[in-house]
Amino acid sequence: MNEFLLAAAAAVLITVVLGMVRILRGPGDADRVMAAQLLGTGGVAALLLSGIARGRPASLDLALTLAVLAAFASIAFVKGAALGQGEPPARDDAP
Amino acid sequence: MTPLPEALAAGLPAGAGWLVASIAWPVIALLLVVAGGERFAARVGVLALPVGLAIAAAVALGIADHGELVYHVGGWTPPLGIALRADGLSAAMLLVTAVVASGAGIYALADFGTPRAGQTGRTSLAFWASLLGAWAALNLAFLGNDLFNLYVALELLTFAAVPLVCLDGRAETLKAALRYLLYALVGSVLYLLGAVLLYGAYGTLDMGLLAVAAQPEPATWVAAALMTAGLLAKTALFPLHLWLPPAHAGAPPAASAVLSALVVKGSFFIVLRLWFEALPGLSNAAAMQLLGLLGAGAILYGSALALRQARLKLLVAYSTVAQIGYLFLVFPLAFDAAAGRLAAGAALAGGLLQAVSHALAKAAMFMSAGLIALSLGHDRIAGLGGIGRTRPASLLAFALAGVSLVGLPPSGGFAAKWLLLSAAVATGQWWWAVVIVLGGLLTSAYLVLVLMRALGEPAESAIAPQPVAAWREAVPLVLALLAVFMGLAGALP
Amino acid sequence: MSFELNYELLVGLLVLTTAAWSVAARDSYSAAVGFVSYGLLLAIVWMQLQAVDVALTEVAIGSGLTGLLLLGAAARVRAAEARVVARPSIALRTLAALACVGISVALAATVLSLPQPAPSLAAEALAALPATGLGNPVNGVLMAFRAFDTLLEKVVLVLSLVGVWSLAPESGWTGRPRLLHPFADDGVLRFLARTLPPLGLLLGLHLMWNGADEPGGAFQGATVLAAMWLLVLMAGLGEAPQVRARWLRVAAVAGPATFLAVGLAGMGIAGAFLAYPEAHAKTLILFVELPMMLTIALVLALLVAGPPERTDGT
Amino acid sequence: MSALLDLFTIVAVSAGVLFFLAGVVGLLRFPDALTRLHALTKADNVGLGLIVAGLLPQADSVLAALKLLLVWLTVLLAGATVGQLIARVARRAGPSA
Amino acid sequence: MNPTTLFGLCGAALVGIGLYGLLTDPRLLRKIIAFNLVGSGVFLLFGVVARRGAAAGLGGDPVPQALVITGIVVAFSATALAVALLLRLHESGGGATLDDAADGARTDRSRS
Repeated sequence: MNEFLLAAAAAVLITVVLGMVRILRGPGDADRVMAAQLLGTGGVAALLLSGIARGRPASLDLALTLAVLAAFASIAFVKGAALGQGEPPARDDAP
Repeated sequence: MTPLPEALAAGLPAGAGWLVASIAWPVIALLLVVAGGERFAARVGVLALPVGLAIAAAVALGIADHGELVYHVGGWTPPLGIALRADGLSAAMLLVTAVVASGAGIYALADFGTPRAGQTGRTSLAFWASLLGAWAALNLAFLGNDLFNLYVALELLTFAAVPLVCLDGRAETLKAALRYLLYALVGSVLYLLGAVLLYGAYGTLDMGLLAVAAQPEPATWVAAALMTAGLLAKTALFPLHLWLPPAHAGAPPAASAVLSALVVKGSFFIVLRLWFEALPGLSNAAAMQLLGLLGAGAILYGSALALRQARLKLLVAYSTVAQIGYLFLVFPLAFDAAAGRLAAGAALAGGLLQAVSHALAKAAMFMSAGLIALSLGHDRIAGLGGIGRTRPASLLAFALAGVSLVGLPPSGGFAAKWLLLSAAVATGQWWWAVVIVLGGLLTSAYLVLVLMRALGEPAESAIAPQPVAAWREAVPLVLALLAVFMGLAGALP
Repeated sequence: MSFELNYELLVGLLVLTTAAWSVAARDSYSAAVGFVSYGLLLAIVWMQLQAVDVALTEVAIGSGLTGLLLLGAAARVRAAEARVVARPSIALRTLAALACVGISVALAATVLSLPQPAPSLAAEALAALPATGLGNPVNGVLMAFRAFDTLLEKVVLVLSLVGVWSLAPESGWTGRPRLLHPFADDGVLRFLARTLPPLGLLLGLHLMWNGADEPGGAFQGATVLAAMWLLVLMAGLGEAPQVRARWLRVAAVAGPATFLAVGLAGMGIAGAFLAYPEAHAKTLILFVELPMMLTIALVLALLVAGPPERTDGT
Repeated sequence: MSALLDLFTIVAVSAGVLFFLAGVVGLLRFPDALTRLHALTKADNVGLGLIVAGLLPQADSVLAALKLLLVWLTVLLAGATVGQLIARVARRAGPSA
Repeated sequence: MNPTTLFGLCGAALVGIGLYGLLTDPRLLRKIIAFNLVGSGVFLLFGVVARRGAAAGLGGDPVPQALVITGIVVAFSATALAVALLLRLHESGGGATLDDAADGARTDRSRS
């Protein structure tokens, strides 16, 4: 069973990292945010799977922390993207 | 400071508590400055200066009595706990730090005093917090005996020093601050990497325990190389000096004084401790010659560039690059080829004296250069004419500090260079003697150039000089006089 | 065993890929996203290295706060970075690459040459742990054996906050950090900022309280609190404090001040600076950790938010 | 009983992994940002939900099971919010992005 | 090879990758990111040292683990200060690098 859970964790990780190609290709910031969001969720899943497989209760706290902070980081991504959009791109070119 | 039974059991001599005080006091003052706010920053800071000075004196007296003071923080002995240790070297550095910090603090009252109406007090808060933070960090660097504790000291020093560079917020000084920050961060991360490898190999970070355990093997070598490289970047030893001139020349004078006189000495002191105390068995002739070679490069390159500067503050900053070079001549000169290890002696004493007298002289020099620039409204060397008549006290302070930098008797600089020269002669390494003498000649060349300009006639376009308070001129003068008479004090005991 | 190694090999490779990514990506925003992913994978590595406390810190800092910092910066300097023209020549880059490969190889060789069995202070730490009343040896090191480092690290935090504030333009001293200027239309964000923080608050306190005996601690808890506070501020549910607010200043130094006071009291009652009398060690440590958590949460959030800037007219 | 629970775990976790895979395929293959977002939210919510459900029988305490559910709820909550915000960014950037 | 050694090699590689970025990318933000990579590589090596020191029933030596936590906090403070400096430099028209020649914006403006 534990081997299966570890294999599942590995599969999830590979999958979400494949998704990172979206960060590379973009084209928009929205796509990059999505890929990062997916990575966060996948990371949570991998932590849960490997934590249960190893019988480490602390990994649940870690996954919970990650889930809370991943939500926060996603907001940060969006905020960053919006900050980039909202500002006139050539702001420092103004006289 | 009454020693309790437990303290005695842990082997704490009476007076070792002052080691804690010398770090805790500036931290307390720093916290008060932040909590008290801009309006009280200068007052709290100034009140902290004499207490800090007294604590440094108390440590020095303790050293005079006991020779060495050791304190186990929390009562936990190394390797699990952290030890503080003070010897003569630490005491000298603690004292000079207290003196220069006090001088800089008093001098800064005019620039960073209690904010007047219409001022936000931003720079006042930042200056005093940084000064006190740097003081605490330096004292820790001189007392720390644990490699990771010293890493924290180095980082504390960085965070205190960088904001000092760009208090005025101009793009030019911001760039200088960023370059400084990047060099400093990479320096400390390399240092930490070395410490990690040493822990991996020997299971301790305590320098005393490492000295016993460390073997001359590849892991130790890699660690020592990384740590030394990192510390050299922070000390701005040639060719890792690029960050120093813009950072030190662009900062306000009181800040430049602290940065140039003291901050670079913190990391240098750790290099000394590393090679002399933690890994004494690791040193070999080639590595020590290499450090000396970099030092020699710094002396010649720094002096040559100082000679070519058009601005006074940049000249003083390049002079720091050169004077740092002398510090590193200690390594080849203190190397005992017969025993195959570094030995404390004339060379180490000379290096320490150089660190102390340069601190006093360079602080005096930056402060007097600041007053000259304030008076003239610029610091172009070509436009210094007439300053000898309008600001004689500042120019005198500059010249006296120069006497020590060149190494004329009876200055501390003279005593330092004399000790280094005699070590060079005694060990038959005449090439370092040549470098020392050549460096002295170059130093006198760029200083005489400044003095000649300053004593010359004012240019016709010269504007009326701005007034400068006499008490401000007194600060660099006192520091310069201390530097000049250091040599006599050193000859007494 | 073999499968375990495969899982770890995979995680290691992914870590290196994301690291290389955040160096090589053309656009800094992508690089920052890559760095956040890297931090997350690194947390998995720390888990594999049986360092749960570090994994918690890495998740909180690496993919949380540092990410926000880097992403915000990337968005703001994007236009200026697009104009950067000069790159080092191929020859210089090759030289740099060779030097870096050399350093990595030397490090790898050193790691492989480390003695076996490895020296360790695990037994010493465990033996001394009862004197602290704690059950988590990592927290024992942080709060007792090497409490001095921890105290000074808090001073580093305060000092860097003053450093960040000192970068405020003179006209912006009474303003607010730009990151915290709310969106125009924030209904959705407000919903999250109302629902998530209660959970985060619980989690933060749980981590701190648990930290005495289980993985976790004041620092990890505080990071979660900092993130929640930032979320509330970003959603416009609360006002960012002015840097000169008295309560803010007192809170910013409360942690290190309490720690220092307890440490100095230790000189009198326990025989050494930062020593605790054995009967009250755990109580004192928790007494120090509470204000420390407040300070850390506050300072971390304000470090991320950046210096105050003028809010009107921008 | 235990074998039955293990079977449930295997089925649910496998299905969860498949959802992640489908989400990524969607993220990589779908033509525009909004449809990609649609694919992503599926992977997020359902994929993790299935994995959490599958792990529940393996949890060794009620508290651990509660934490598992809490993790899922958090991700669900964040996913919904962030999804809307991303959609806003995507719309503002224009249909070409 | 065991997993711990594997991560040790990984840490060594991270230091190299980060240093390369620091040396070759003129953009300040990228230097800051690269510095963080070097830092985490060093911390990872420390974590490997800790794991190797597993003894007395502990999964790792708690001393280096605690020091890594301190180190991460310090590295974060450094990043915050560096980013604040970078943004202030940018706001005051100083471009995105330390080198005036590399900042296309700079030369453009001086011409116009």
